[in-house]
Amino acid sequence: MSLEMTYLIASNVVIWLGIGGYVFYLAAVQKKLERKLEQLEELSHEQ
Amino acid sequence: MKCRPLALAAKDLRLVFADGAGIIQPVLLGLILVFVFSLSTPVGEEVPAQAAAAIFWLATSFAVILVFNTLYSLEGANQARIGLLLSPMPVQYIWMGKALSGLVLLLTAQIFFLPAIIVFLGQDLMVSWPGALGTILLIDWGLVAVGSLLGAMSQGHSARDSLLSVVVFPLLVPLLLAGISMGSFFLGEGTGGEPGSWLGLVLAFNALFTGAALVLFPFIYGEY
Amino acid sequence: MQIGDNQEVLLELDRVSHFFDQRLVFRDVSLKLYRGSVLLLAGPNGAGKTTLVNIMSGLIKPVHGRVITGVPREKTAFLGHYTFIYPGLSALGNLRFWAGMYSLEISDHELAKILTTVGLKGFVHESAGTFSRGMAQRLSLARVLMLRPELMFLDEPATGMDYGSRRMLRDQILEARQNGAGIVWVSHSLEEDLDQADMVMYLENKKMAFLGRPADFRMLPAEAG
Amino acid sequence: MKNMQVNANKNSNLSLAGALVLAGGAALALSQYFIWIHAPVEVTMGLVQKIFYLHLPAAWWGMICFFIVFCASIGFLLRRSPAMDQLAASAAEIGLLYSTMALATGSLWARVSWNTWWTWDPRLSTALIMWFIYAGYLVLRQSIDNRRKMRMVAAVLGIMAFLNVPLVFLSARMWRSIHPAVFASEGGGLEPEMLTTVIVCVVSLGLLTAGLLMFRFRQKNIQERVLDLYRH
Repeated sequence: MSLEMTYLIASNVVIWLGIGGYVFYLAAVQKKLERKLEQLEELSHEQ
Repeated sequence: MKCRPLALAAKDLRLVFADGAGIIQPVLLGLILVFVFSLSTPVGEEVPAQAAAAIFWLATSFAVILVFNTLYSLEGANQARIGLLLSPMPVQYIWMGKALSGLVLLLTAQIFFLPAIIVFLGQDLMVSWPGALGTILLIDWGLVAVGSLLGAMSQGHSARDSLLSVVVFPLLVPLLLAGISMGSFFLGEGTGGEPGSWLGLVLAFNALFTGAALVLFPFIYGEY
Repeated sequence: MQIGDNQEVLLELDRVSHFFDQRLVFRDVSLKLYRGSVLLLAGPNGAGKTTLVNIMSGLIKPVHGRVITGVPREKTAFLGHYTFIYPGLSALGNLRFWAGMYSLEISDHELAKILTTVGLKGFVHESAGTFSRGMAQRLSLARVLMLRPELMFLDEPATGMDYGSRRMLRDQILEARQNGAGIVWVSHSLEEDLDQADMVMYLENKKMAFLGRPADFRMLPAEAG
Repeated sequence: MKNMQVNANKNSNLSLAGALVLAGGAALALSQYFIWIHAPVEVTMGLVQKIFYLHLPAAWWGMICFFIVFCASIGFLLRRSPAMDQLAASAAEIGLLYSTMALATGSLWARVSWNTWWTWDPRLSTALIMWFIYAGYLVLRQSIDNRRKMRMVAAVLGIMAFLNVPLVFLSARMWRSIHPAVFASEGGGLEPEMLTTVIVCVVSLGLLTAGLLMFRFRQKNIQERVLDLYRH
């Protein structure tokens, strides 16, 4: 594989990793948020 | 005293100079920076004018952070900030007062930095003293305009020095580039750059951020 | 003192509501402050008394409603829990600085006289940093008196003051009322301060729970505690 | 009662954002075809020029995100609505992500083309300085505890940061004129296949940006409201 090809693939990987990482982060935050909402619902049922 | 920004600045300066620490600290830090930087050149070699100018403005930038932290913390002790906000005057007067006192403190610090550059970095060629001083004043104006605006946000905040420098330094980049470039011109390396066009950039920066500060300062300093 | 409609209104709140972000602090506060009267603001901790005073004094703009006042800022004074004192300046220096901020032409001699009134005679040139809490609050009171205010905001000014200072503070406040000032007083020792008030406003559950005369307020068993 | 409000909270918006993210992702995958197969290899710069197809959209959309921060910050100061602040914060995050990607790909490109990781090019330097400013912006948001104060300060910084862009660019360009640059100006016209590829890439990343921004914005909104509920 030529040097150019390596760098071209590397830069594609950078983009995919960047966006993928961010989407994973958002998903994790969303999961935590939903758990909190469930807890709040539980609390409001008890009242 | 009739002019309230002046009265504010006079009060700040009295307090800072009476205490001493507020001015000694930035001077000391700047001198240490210049000294440490002098170690980066091998024995017998001269420090390029551009490097000397860069270290001068770096020392000044740190001084901006320290000076405005000190100035805005003066109102911190008994919430005098609220008192100033309730006074019958435009909030922008406070920004002006702080910018003025900050300018005086900055110039005081620079009085020490200049000889330090001559001594430690071996810069003894000065093309034009009036030109150099005018340049320093002009760039300081931009520095204190931004410093006085963003320094206000650090009030009552614990990690204010480090936080402020992270936010302020990148904003000052155009001004610092201009300062370094014009500084190296006045230190005798006046070949490539044109001080004229840099001058235009500095003026544009000053005008833009002075205007922005006048509009935005009440948001930062006001009660929420 | 009688409160009637013929008296001059110094400050009026017209259905003022305030939010911190989405959170309601209080809603629909409407009241009038008359010349020469004391309005006592009371309520449990966190009811938003300080926020309300900040809105009245113009420090914060309310999210809804209006604050109407005919008193210029020069004639408005604020005496809060915080003293606004610069510890690095002398007692006189502090007064002189605040006089400058209010564009007051006032001689050092007169300032010294005001300091005497509040019992700081021997401390005119003393650094304010060495003052005790009571002395600092007296100096703060001197700043307020210096302005000859027509509208005064007092936000728990007596906190941490000794008995003598508290009595002096009360005397000065009553004298200011006599001279026609309108006074908004946030108090946390209700029993002690109720006698001095012409009107009481009780803030609870994010709204005005009571607005009226102290005598009527006493009749309500629930709130008095 | 309040819980109901949060639950009923425009969930449709969230799913629209999710759909946009998915569509953007798919489009981005499709644009890989354009990059590798449809677009021809550039004559002078060779294969590495294809980095450009991802580098350029990242840089553009990053800049647009910073512009959104600017507008939302002004909106916040005018209206004081927390939503504007949340929009600004979301846009700053995504803008920072994109400019990181643009800087990384740019650096890779520079390494092949000019045998250096970094060069003082006005655009590159501007991007880096903007990166620093917005990184500082996000750090600032994290480190001020008083939320009302933080929003105000952040809005002011969001405005100042963007006002600074032209000055940063100008100064970087003037700075370069003193130092002979390694950079030659970019080649002239694009071939039609190249142009199509650029457009496909810009549009697909744009879809993704819109989706991410909407999603993050709604998420931040709900996050803060849930936090508020816990506080009482």
